[in-house]
Amino acid sequence: MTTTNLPSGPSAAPIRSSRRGLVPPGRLALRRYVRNPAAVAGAVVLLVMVLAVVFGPMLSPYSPDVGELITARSAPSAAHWLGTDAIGRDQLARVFAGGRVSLTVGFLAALLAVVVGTLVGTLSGWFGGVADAVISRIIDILLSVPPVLVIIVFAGILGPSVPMLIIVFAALLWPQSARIARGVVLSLREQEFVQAARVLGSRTAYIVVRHLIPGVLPAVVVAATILVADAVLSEAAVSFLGAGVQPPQASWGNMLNDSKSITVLSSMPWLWLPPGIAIFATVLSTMAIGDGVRDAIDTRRNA
Amino acid sequence: MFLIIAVGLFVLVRLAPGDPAETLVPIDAAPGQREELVKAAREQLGLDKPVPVQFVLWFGSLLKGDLGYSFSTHQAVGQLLLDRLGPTVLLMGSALVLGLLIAIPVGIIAAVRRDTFVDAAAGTVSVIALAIPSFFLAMLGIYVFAVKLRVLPSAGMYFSGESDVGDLLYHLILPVSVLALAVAAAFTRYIRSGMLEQLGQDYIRAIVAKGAGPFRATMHAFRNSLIPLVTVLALYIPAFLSGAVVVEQIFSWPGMGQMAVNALIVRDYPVITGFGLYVAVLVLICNLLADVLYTVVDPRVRTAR
Amino acid sequence: MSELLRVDDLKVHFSQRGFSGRKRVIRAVDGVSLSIDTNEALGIIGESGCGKSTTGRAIVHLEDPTEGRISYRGADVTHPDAAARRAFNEKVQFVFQDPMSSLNPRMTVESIIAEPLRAFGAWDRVTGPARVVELLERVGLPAQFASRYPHEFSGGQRQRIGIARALALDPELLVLDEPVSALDVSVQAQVLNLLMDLRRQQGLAYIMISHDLDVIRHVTDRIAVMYLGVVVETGPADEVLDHPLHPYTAALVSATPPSSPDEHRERIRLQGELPSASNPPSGCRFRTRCWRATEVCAEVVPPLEPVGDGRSRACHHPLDLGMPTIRTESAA
Amino acid sequence: MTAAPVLSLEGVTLDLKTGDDYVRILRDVTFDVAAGEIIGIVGESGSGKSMTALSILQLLPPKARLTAARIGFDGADLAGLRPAELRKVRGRRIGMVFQDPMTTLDPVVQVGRQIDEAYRIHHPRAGRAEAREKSLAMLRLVGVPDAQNRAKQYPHQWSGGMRQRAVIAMALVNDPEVILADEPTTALDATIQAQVLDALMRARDELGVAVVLITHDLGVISQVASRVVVMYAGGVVEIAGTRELFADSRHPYSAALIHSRPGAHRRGEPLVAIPGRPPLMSDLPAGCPFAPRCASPYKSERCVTQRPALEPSVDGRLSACHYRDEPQEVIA
Repeated sequence: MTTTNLPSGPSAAPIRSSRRGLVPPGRLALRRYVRNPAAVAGAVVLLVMVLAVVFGPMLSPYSPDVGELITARSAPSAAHWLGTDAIGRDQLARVFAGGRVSLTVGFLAALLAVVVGTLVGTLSGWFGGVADAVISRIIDILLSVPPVLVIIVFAGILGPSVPMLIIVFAALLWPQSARIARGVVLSLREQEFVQAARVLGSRTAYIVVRHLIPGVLPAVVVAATILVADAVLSEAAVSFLGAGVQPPQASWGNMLNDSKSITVLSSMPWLWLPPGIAIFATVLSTMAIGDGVRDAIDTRRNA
Repeated sequence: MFLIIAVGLFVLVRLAPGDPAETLVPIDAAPGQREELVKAAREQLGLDKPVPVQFVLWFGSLLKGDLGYSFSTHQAVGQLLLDRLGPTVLLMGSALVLGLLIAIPVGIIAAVRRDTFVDAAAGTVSVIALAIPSFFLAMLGIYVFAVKLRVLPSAGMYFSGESDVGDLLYHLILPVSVLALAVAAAFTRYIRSGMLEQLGQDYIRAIVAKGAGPFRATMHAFRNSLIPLVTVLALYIPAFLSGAVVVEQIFSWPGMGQMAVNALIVRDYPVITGFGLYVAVLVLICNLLADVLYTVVDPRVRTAR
Repeated sequence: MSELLRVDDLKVHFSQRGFSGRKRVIRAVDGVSLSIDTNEALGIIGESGCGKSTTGRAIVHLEDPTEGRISYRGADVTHPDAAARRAFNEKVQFVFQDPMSSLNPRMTVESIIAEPLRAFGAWDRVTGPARVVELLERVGLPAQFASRYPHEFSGGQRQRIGIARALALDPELLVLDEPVSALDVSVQAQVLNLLMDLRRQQGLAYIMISHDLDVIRHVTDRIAVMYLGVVVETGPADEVLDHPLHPYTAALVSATPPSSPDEHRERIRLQGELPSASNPPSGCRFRTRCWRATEVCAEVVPPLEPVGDGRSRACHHPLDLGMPTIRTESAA
Repeated sequence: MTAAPVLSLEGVTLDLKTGDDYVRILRDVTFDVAAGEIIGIVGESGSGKSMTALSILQLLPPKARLTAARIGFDGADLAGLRPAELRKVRGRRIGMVFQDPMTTLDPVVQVGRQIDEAYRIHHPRAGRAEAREKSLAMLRLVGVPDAQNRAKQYPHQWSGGMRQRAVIAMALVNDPEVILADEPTTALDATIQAQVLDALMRARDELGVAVVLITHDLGVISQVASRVVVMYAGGVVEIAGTRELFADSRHPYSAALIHSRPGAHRRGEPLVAIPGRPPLMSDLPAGCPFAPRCASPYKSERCVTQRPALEPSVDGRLSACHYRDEPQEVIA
């Protein structure tokens, strides 16, 4: 055994200090998260985004779908903070409305994927055997299937629709969370405290509630943030390609699609910069939250 | 596996709304003739036969490389795919190579100089690059370099119809840069974390204890970190294709992505189906490739008793 | 003393897929018979891969026996249903090797020690905490530790928490899997003293699994020496270690460093390595490394035969009883 | 010591950054290594014994601050060397053997090549054949059978004991003056440990290399080392000949350590347990670091207030105890 600060062996107790005396691990993790500026900024930005798309349309005097041709293509002004588009719709109202769709698709797809993935991954890891081998193989293959291309094929044949987006994203994203959950369960299953629980006479339900879920949850939260980022980006991409949310309904992706002509691109940046920045900010802040959570629950770090 | 995908695609096409025979016949055909024409088209497409027979016919021709004809351009789909493959491979290949050429040294340096300014900068840039949608980045690129600075073309492969290599390279710069940035961002992170894991291993300390310099130790770590990397790389290719599709669309690059999106807009089923098959085959090949590469690169697997 | 637990011809085989994807059967335990009486301390000793831990884990049903029979106070408990298993665990508890991994880092010491009480409905808000404190004190830890988390303790303290947890249900038998091998020498002594006290004071029986001859000899009465999934020799601890009958036991004793520079051990150096448990040698499993092996060793499996004085050995060519392995010289 | 020291540490002090603060991990570590001797460094986890070895070759974590007075080697001070000069000592004149043979070899490079590499780093003009010849010679010296063919295998095809021999061969291939062996047998079974210790002793006998053997196992020390450095809480508490140390140690910690081993007692006797646990390096007591756990009858106020230095006793033995001249009795 050495005196390194590395986790060198089972008997090497982590550094303790009186400050950390009786703090439960959960609160320690929260403390570490709050001390991470990028993660806090991410949480704030995402919160602002969500509040904006939820309440923004209520506060905005304009309809996102109806425009006045007289004011079409006007630059940002006091009346229209982000200007108007080719048929005179208020761009700010459209950014809010588009955000509702984009975030709904992103969060719903990610939620569905996390729930399914965690369940499948946990069961697969816990029970093992042939089913686990088959599921792992399916996970491996699905992980390399690009959602955007599948949507193009589906939309090309069946026609684009929002529910289809959510279902296809969820169907292709769940393996990510399944793989993570499975990995955690596999390592937990080897942990002696889970084995000990069985010898101590604990029933399976108790083991799952007390040992398994608290162990899997943090990793799943991290996985969920990655999935949200993935789903938001994918939705934007397919809507941009015209295979996702269809006009006149706004989404950040199809708003960019409307603006890819060289005239709009060169002379009306207010039409494409805001939705682009909105996607970017959402994804970046989600990733920052994920990184923050991951670092906060990483018990190997002493901070 | 391939059969399952083929069946799935076939079912999907059958589920599609609308009758392909109807769409084949011009709407403005005379009312009396129209039914005749639709019937003829249906026979021609084999749609009057029972569904299983249709599948067998379809699958048979599929195996012969016959994917049917495009509704809109009436070209053979197989030929169309082949024609479009070249530009896409060129775009993806150059971006992949360029991206890795950036990612490998940057990832290694970030790992070796952990927690320094270089590491932090590389990390920040790659997170930003991962969070920014490629089409938005492409639009920014066009806005800055084509519209404002007027130094790069905004679309296409050539100015004229001529195949001039210099001109081609000139047109490649923007789309390849956009794609390569995404590759570089993703792989810088992979390489950095792989290198960090290896650099923390005992054998690295042992190599330093032998008297090796930092370069030699780094090379040992890099060789070991390559093992998971090759499989990740193989599995990354399909995902990368979707990035290419988006970029092709915005730069009017005459590749498969542009073809697929155009087909999507006009509901050109045979082309979409052909594209779907192509994607499925790509996914399968890449998975197989990942397995094979893994056994080739890792002596622990290669020499297993 | 009466017989508490009995293991007859226990086999635990695992199937494992190698790198090449081919399936192999690992015969981790391949025909082990043991018995332990009330208040007895039995040691199982052997090197890694000999199946000693798997034997202990199979006894508490952490592994599923492939063949054989385990009986507790005469009743068959080889393949218990859930209820029978819980009833068995109430009487037979297990202590793990790694005191870090065997305690859930997210639980307080109180909830860790309370887990078996909760499992058996013996927990209530009033008497529960008092019981936890009593258990902590029994293993020599102060009461205020109850509200803390495992990461705040040293290895030895954690191992004592693990023992307190195992004692919560007042078991009759403890199976201890390398309970001190992760601990420093000075701390190891604390835990070993505790185990000896518990046995004296509470009439506990235990099976101690260890690779450390000195530890086993110190705290157990009787030992079983295992090699490659089988027991090669059993008998009273001192006798077996001072006068081994099986060549493997002798080699093991010889390879163990002496406790002082004045002690010299018979120099027996085994050649080669432990054969694979998926493809053990025919006949006697030790023959490939044994200097006394002859043809018969390759052909006939030597049975574990009693030879009097409570000793048994499984060898065609046992060593003489009179052969000491350790002699002490006075400092020159 | 009659022979001149090949390596001498004088006041080696090491600070490691943990979190925001530097913590002193080694305090004034001082000892000599004589040519061709096997010297043991013994201590529990956290005592600083491994860090001492790593300090000699400066294989330290990135945020370590070495403030050594001097690490004397062949007229030079290793602590003051530039990296390029240090590399000429590492592996060439001072070899290193690590604890875990399963992880110290590069898994994707053939074993033989890794030993060749060690040679070729320091002999850039040597051809492949010459390097391989040296490697094979060393592999044979440490007792690897069929070295020629086995050198072409990858580490995963070698067992733990064999790998450790390969690591030793790698440390020996440049004919160094000193080998630092950091717990070289801790990860190995007893019978394999004996083989590896034999290999180290053969290297000493045939090549005349001095071995610094770091271990927590007093048994190993008593078997192979001629002198022992006892470490506690980052400092040296006693340096003595092995026999003297075991027979009559001059520091209560060494005495307690020796007597806490089960092998030093009769079966079933209570062992000498050192109460409590080693202090945190970030929070060392002001006086003797061992004072809070010390059971010596001589312990006094002075032990709590004043830190004893490593000084000779009346009979010339080095001990860091205020009462080094009193007989050390061990109280159970």
